[in-house]
Amino acid sequence: MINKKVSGAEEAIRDITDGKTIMLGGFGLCGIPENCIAALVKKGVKELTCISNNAGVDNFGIGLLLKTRQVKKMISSYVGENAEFERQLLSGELEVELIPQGTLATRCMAAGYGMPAIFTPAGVGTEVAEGKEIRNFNGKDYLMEYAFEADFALVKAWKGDTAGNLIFRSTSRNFNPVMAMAGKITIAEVEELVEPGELDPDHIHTPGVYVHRIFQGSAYEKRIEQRTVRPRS
Amino acid sequence: MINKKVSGAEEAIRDITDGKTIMLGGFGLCGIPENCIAALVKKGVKELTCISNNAGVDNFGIGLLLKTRQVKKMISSYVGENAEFERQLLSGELEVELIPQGTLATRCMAAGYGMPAIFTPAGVGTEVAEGKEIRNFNGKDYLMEYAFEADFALVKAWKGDTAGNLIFRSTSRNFNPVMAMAGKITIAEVEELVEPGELDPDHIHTPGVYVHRIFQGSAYEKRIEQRTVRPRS
Amino acid sequence: MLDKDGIAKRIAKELKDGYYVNLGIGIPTLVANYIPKGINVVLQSENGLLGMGPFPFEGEEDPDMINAGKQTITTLPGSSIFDSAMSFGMIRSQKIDLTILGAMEVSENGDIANWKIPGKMVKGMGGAMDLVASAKNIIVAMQHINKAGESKLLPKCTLPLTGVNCIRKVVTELAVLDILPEGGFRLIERAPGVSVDFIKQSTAGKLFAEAEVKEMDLN
Amino acid sequence: MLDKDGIAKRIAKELKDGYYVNLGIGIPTLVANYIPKGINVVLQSENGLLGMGPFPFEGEEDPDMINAGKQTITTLPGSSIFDSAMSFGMIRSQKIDLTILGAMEVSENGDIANWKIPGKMVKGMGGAMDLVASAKNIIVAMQHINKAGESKLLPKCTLPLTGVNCIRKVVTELAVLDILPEGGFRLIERAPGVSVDFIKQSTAGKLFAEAEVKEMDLN
Repeated sequence: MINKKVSGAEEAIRDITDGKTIMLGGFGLCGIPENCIAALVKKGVKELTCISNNAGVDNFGIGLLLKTRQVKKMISSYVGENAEFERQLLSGELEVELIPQGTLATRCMAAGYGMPAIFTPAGVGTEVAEGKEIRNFNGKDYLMEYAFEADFALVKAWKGDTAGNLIFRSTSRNFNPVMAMAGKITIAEVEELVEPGELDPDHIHTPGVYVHRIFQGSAYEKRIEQRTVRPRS
Repeated sequence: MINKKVSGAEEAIRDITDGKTIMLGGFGLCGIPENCIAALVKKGVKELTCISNNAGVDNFGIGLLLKTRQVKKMISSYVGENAEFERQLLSGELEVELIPQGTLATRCMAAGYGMPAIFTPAGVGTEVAEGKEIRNFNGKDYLMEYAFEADFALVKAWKGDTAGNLIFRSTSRNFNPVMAMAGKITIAEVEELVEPGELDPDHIHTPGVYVHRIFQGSAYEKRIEQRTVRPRS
Repeated sequence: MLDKDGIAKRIAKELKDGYYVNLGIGIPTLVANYIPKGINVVLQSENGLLGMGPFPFEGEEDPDMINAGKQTITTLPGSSIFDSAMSFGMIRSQKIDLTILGAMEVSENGDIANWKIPGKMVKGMGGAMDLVASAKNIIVAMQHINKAGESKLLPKCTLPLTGVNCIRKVVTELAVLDILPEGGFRLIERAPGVSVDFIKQSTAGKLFAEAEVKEMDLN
Repeated sequence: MLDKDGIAKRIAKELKDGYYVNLGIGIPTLVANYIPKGINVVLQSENGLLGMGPFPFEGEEDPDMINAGKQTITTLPGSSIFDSAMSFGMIRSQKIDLTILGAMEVSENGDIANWKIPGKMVKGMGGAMDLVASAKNIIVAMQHINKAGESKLLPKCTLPLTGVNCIRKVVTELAVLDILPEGGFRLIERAPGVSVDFIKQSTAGKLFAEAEVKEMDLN
């Protein structure tokens, strides 16, 4: 196997420089690459284009990069949880492209599957369709949307091995596998990094071929956005 | 959960009638729905269009349906292991459409993912491209290929639960998950059928929503086509 | 006039045994609390879960286990987890039988707007555009009138659209309405104590109503 | 003149550390036996396996574990299994660094034919069309001449094509040849004991050769 292990987040993001396009896995604050985000804040790299389903919250996730003004453009589907984001957006400090969530996921997958474009009905007849090719199949209109590639994809998995194989836990899987496939360079941070052979080949969600660097992250906060519980009856 | 359990192959295939289009999972003889094939032979249903990567061998797999002349048309990528098949093909008794293996897999996936068409470079400049739309993306030509649906998809999994969730074992996974997504009615036979809750949600390859009927198969032969071994040193 | 739970309760009556259902954020989420006895439905959450269970007991919240509203939830026996691409794959391929979501405006031809108020609010469409463009059966849970008493059931949406000609049924605090294929709202049921006249004057879009409209049965 | 193992051995020298490699059926499969020491490569089998290991010991064959040639094989520590769509997904997206496959004919502009002899043989293209259309680096392992002594390295293929303008390197029992971007075979190395003249007369397509062509080093 090919050893993809790096020492940590700093080494992993060493060549993420100003102006790069990066994808960040996660849904809300669930399954986000916390260690990579912290390293990007520390490094102070600027003018980033970030592709991520959400934009974090004011003080966590991608919100940390927004606060320090490191982000030039966000490409997301839902950004409703971040007041600083909304302020930068409404004031024109931040470029934002909002795209349907399924379109976002499928465009990432398309990159990993070598499909230059896909067809989706999402957004037909709305402002999302402006300037896009519409095509009718079996009586239904679809938009042609292009595959999404990024200079770097930053993903968070539960377990990984040094060959780059990844296993995700629960709904923290979300966008991580599709973004892992769409990075020209994919960096995976994992809660537990093991040797090849310790993961069951049948249980691997992302094969190592899609991952270029992997490291064991630390101090995961895993903040909860909406803590909802039920009474014990 | 919704209970998808049926008593066995006969009940599962009860409404597969003459002239239907069926997909059959498996690669070679690995991961094929042995019980469903046997039930189709027993039922004697005719004029089938079969979509399957391979056509079995003379006396096993889809070869059994070919021998009894139940197949009108085969859509496959590789049929080199079956002499009866080649005879029926060269004599014109059998219609055959050969398509690239990746195209076959991706067209099935496209159906399950609600994408009416996909683009692939496979077959550009060859007879496979005849009559198909060619489109250039980033300087490279691609064929537009349509999503593949079948009246029935017959798949074989290792474990399944009555909610229809499937887990495959080793390389017997192959086409099974993508065909499971492409059947208007998907029938899964499994080596071990368990109650909901016994399978780890993180390990499920095919979510139950794609499966309409499931039963525990029996007497799996699992024939090996090329028994290759190495000496113990 | 119904409260939010009343709307959810009425919508729950639309569930059929064996349905796979996607519930949007807000009132639709409450529908899960009123699933009729004997009706077996599986809830899909588009962040990658089929078989959404109830909220966890206090102290058992798992930050890795959330729904599309970012709420901590649980799984059920038979649940499955998948990535976002497969999740929207099953939505686009119409494996989900029913989608229930909220709206700011719905028009008489079935257009829906629920993701943006230009210059004021920009939350994004999330999965709503995919859901409304793909679902074979969509019910909207919404307020019939805003705080100023203005109708949100319009001849034409004024806000940026989420989807066109896709909504077939609307349940509000005042009424249940179908949207006719040829256009227009058809009043099916009125909320307890709400008159047909009040519904008529609260509906800016074309409204069709029989002289007698039955009251909702919420039990 | 090389035998099949010789061809495989020579091709194995093209492997670079860290490569993901897809090996076709036939001679390409033999390449796995000659991976140079210190070179770490991962073999992909397009039926859904990354990290193909050796054949099993007798008695340990697992019918669920085969390669694209339907041979019983094993996994290695770090292997992963996936479905056919993802397998060709990684092929199309060029995550595989090198593809090695057989051919019946190759033309001087890099076309390849290897799946059909009209009226005589119809095996199908399997994954070959996907592989040749997608791979960034393809080496063909083939016989230079057929049993009648006729060249299979042609100005133009006579058999139905598998892919066009995609082959960059050919290794035969006689020689290693590059295919030039502007067309034509360029003789790089000759097999031990084989003369440049014999290669010239065995190559029907345009051949470019220096006066001195070095002999292959197979060690």
